[in-house]
Amino acid sequence: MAIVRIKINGVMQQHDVEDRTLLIHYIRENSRLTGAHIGCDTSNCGACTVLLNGSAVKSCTVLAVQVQDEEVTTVEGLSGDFNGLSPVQEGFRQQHGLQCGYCTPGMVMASTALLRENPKPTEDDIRHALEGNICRCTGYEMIVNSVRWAAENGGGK
Amino acid sequence: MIPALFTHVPVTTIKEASDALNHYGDDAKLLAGGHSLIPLMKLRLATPGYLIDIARINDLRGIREDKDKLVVGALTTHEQIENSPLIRKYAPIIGAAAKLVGDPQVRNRGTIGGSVAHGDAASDLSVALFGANASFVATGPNGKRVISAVDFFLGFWTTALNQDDVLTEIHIPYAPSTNWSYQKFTIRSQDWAVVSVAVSGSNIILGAMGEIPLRAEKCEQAIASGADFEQAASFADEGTSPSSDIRASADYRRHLAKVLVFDALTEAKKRS
Amino acid sequence: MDLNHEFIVNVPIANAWTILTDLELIAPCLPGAQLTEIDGDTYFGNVKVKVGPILAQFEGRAEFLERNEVEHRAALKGEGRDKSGKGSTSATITARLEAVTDTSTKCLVHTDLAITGKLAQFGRGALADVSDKILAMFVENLNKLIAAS
Amino acid sequence: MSLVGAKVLRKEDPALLTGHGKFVDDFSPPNSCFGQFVMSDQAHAKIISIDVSEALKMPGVLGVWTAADFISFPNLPGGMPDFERPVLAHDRVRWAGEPIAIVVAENRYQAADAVPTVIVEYETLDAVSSVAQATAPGAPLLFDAHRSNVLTKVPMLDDLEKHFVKSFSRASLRIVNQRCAVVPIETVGCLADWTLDGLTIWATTQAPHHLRNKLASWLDTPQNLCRVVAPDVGGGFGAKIVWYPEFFVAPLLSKWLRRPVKFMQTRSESMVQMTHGRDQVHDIEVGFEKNGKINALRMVISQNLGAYGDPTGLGLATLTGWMAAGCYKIAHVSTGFRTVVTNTTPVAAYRGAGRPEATFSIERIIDLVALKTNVDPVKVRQINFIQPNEFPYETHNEAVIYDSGDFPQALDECLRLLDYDAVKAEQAKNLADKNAPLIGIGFSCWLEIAGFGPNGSLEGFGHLASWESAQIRIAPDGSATIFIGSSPHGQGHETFVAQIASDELGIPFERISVIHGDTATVIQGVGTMGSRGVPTVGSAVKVASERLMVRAKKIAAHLLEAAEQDIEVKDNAFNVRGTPGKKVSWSDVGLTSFQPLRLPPELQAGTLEERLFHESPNFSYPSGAYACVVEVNRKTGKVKIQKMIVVDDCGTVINPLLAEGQVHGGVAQGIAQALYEQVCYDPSTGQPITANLIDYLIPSAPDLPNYIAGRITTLCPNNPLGAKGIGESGAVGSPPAVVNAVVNALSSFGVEHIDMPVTPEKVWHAMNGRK
Repeated sequence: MAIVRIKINGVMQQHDVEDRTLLIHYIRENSRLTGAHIGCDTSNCGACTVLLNGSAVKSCTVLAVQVQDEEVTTVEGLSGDFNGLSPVQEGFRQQHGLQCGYCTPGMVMASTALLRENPKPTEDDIRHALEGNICRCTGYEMIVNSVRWAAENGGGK
Repeated sequence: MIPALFTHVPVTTIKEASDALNHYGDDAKLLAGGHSLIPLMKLRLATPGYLIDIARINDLRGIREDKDKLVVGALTTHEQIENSPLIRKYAPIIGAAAKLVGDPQVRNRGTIGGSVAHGDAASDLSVALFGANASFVATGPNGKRVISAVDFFLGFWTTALNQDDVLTEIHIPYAPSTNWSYQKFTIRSQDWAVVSVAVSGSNIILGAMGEIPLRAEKCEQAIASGADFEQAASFADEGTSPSSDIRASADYRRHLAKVLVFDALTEAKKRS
Repeated sequence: MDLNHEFIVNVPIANAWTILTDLELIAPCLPGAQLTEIDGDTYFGNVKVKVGPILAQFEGRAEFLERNEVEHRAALKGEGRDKSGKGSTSATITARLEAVTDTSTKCLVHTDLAITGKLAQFGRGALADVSDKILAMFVENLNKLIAAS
Repeated sequence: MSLVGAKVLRKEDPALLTGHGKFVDDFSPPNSCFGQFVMSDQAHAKIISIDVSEALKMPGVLGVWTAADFISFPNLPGGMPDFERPVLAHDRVRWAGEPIAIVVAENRYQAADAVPTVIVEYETLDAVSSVAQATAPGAPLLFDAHRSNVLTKVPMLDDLEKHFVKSFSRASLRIVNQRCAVVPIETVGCLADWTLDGLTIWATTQAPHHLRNKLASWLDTPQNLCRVVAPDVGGGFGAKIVWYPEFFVAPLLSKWLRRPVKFMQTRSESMVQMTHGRDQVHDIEVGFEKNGKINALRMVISQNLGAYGDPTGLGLATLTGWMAAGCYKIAHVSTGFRTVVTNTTPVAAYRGAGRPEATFSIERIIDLVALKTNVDPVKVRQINFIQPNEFPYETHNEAVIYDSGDFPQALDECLRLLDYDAVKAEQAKNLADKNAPLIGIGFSCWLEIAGFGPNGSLEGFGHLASWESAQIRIAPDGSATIFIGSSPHGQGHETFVAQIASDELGIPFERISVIHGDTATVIQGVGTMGSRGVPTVGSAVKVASERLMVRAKKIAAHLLEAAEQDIEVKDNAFNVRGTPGKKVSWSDVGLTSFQPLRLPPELQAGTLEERLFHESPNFSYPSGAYACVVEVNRKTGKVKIQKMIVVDDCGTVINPLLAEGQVHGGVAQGIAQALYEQVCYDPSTGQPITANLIDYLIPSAPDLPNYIAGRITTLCPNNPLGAKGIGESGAVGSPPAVVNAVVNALSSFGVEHIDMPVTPEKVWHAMNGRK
């Protein structure tokens, strides 16, 4: 067991967890933030994507003990000018970038990370930035459009 | 899925890491980014009892110039390599290969040392590093050893690292910014290489054509003796032993090796 | 999965046969194998296989299905299960001896190997290659053992 | 302004986008514990013994259960007698992944630790994983008493030989429609909480009432005490219609342990436990004239059911047979089928369920005829089309009467978007240039049977009925809550239902809420499957709204002292036609509906509530024309989709955004089947070798193209909306377009067919004349 402190969405959390606790379970079960989801076992689907110190990571492939005293942002931690939604979140709404919504938090976080690094991505940039996120509903085009919408509406700030 | 129980052993110096490996023996594994190991642990194919976490050994980070070579700390992430001006200047093939590892999230966490130490013949970085004549610094209880790429990869997921060795640095001799190419064939975008090829100067290295990254000796010799690219590439599969799996048969891998060697030679020449 | 290996040893066929059919002698030829108990014709033991970070420890038993001295054919069946649930394996190894000369013998080893569970279901594990390699080491050790007799 | 037909943004999105969606695994009531199955790692074996003693000693373990503990409970519902699936395997396991025992522990970590400590001793039996293996002489039997692995056999009534003999020529083809894993990104799971107040189970299901009815009966508990909730469901695509064993055992475990019990498959478990789709082999023969006109078609379908025979799986071949002739007028059609059990994961519905298989074959056959006659594939299609004036069109099967369509117009629109001549010119140019990729053009003119449906259409798959329900309730402030029986998993029901209702009721979209997926609040429902959402529940909402409006207008007329026929609803108020300014708001009418003193005498308090079970007299038949342009790398055989053109006809479109989203998603899955995905087994052991997302190749964003979408509209006469359904279209229509394009690109190599998935290696072999 280890006492693991992680700042999640600006709030310092502290939980006594097993060494093997995956970051995704720390977030979902200890911190009770259920936005990030689990879709696979092998780091393929990206549904668990969160920002770790600002970079997109797959929280199912990170141990909670590995990120002691670091900062995590989940989809619940995003906010912005669009009725409280961030440009990326609003882009997904405007462009119908989600259907069942299960992969969506991971997509939104990967897209958010992309736009912070590359505020004006090409279509190819967007598709490659999201290659680690699987969506089974949308066929991706509308997700690409969503990210483009976000880029045009301040998502890169 | 969930890893089996283990004890997390954070260390802050290389010596502590080596001592811990020594102490726990076969039951211990080093943990860097964890992107080769944790998936195997979640599937419970790997069930180490102790994870020696070296992520906080600051000496293992960063890329620096050292006379005629770049010294890359083992904990340097794929993303840092991909975006490093030094890599771009002195070893562009390594940056190109790093960019093709996994996906952005994996590249943000996965490290060059972890990738290389896993000893996977399909590892983009291993193949490119072999191509770039890189050598690997293993630090064990008896000090440092510098192992050349030729001697480093021994067999399926097996390297020359001893149980109590820490892979600390990777040395990449300054490579020309020209005459290199890294080619990777995948079925879908985010995937392991079905076959990959690194051409760097006169080196031609094949990925996923056997248990370890392999030198395409016959191709190199053919080029040295003046053969054209097509002739040289036709020898690409000689001495290889690719496996057949869900992605490709051995036969098809042999064919791809020839295609990729040709493409790599052609691209490398364009850069010269 | 069918795997085939063969070798020639410079011993008469009768000597080779004696060794080949002595499980206590040949068991250590399998890398990582250890006999723990013998109960009549059934041999209990374990086999430790390490491939990179994957460590499988199969516990199981082996027995001869056939020991045909006339045709110099022996078939050994082994079954094992990994202690931590990585999977199970069962193998029927059929070895056949042919006299090449009076003092040399050819040994043909055919292995019908079935692996189930996670180990079998993890495609990138190059299971066939690893299995073949382990068996090749077994055969090589067997070769040495017989040759040394 | 009418909302029907407008691109209205979804009601569902804000919650899902901010992490406030509620999926099954997001619920964690206090004191919950976690169940996990011990799965068979053998494809086919007798169970000699199960030793749970070690597992019981593991930390956190609350209990371990085997088949013996469920002996007094029936098998899973809906199976065929003698082939029913037990809730846990008892004497025999029939596929690698079949649940054998259950471990319940304090949490999922401890359950995962204990599962491998359950020791199952097997006697291994030979396994069969394909139809060919299962039907070979001497094949090992899954059910010894049955003496054959063929479960059902429906022979062709007529082999049509005389019509083939009379034809100019004939051609035959064996087509394999490979096994696919469904892979919704949320796996299957449930949380059961059985208290003294009864059972509540949150489940990943497409059909909560359906599950409630079966579950209550299985548990022998009254339905009022058995509540099934389908909260947000993370994709289904057919595989979440199925009754999974965890749905049945979790309630019992909760009752026995007096704690909420959760099951949630990991992906590796899901890859072998969640039902698979497709897996059919077709033997087809076609007789045709010199000009490409087809006279006769016969087809024998072999359906690999996997182990047991899921109730949905059993019906797939029937649907394939029904749709064998596609959108073509073929004078003589004969079909037959057999269903075969194998030692593999059971097969059930997957997006399209039986129709993609039919479409793939007929569209491949059309191209084969084009190849054999040297007539352009477009012309062969045009010459064989059912014409727009021939509807309703009776097919070779009496159950199937095509409602409406305009296949020539759809193809014309597709050709226009494609610029066929320009692409053909590019193709010829590239063919001559050895350094350029080969170009291929493929078409798929398809239709499918949807809008399930008319009486009897779902009952055949074990459902209660085939209607769908809607219940509309007006609140005292004139806002509306609509309860619908069809529970979505991404289709956007909350949005399209509110659009339809808003138009009918004149209540603003924002003042309409849509409730679904809870058997405690929704009176009865059927489910979301078979492209039935809009045609059934949409129609129910429309008609219920109309009926409710009669009484609402009556109240308004009473309040306004005007004639009912003069009342029109506009801008959230009831107006008197021809008298500007004379109006009463919806709030007033809503309030009045609860105030007997203000109501007209013939109405009672609470009158503004309406419920309706909508029944369709017939199916609907969405159709379309798709075209695909591919580039084939001459050296590696890798296929790249250059253009994907999709012209759909789904009748009335309620929300173009949603309709396009459905098409995109379906097309993506179709392309994935065509190029990437296949569930594989080791043929010698029956071990699954694509049991995780490393080895099962699902495409991600860089692997798929943009879609050029067009539309034509012919209305469905069988429902008041004129809507046909769109959920499955893309998955039905796209695979043959892609494969036809690849085969077309390789025509100069004499290639006539390539089985899916069209991998680079298969293309390379085809280019090199190898099998």
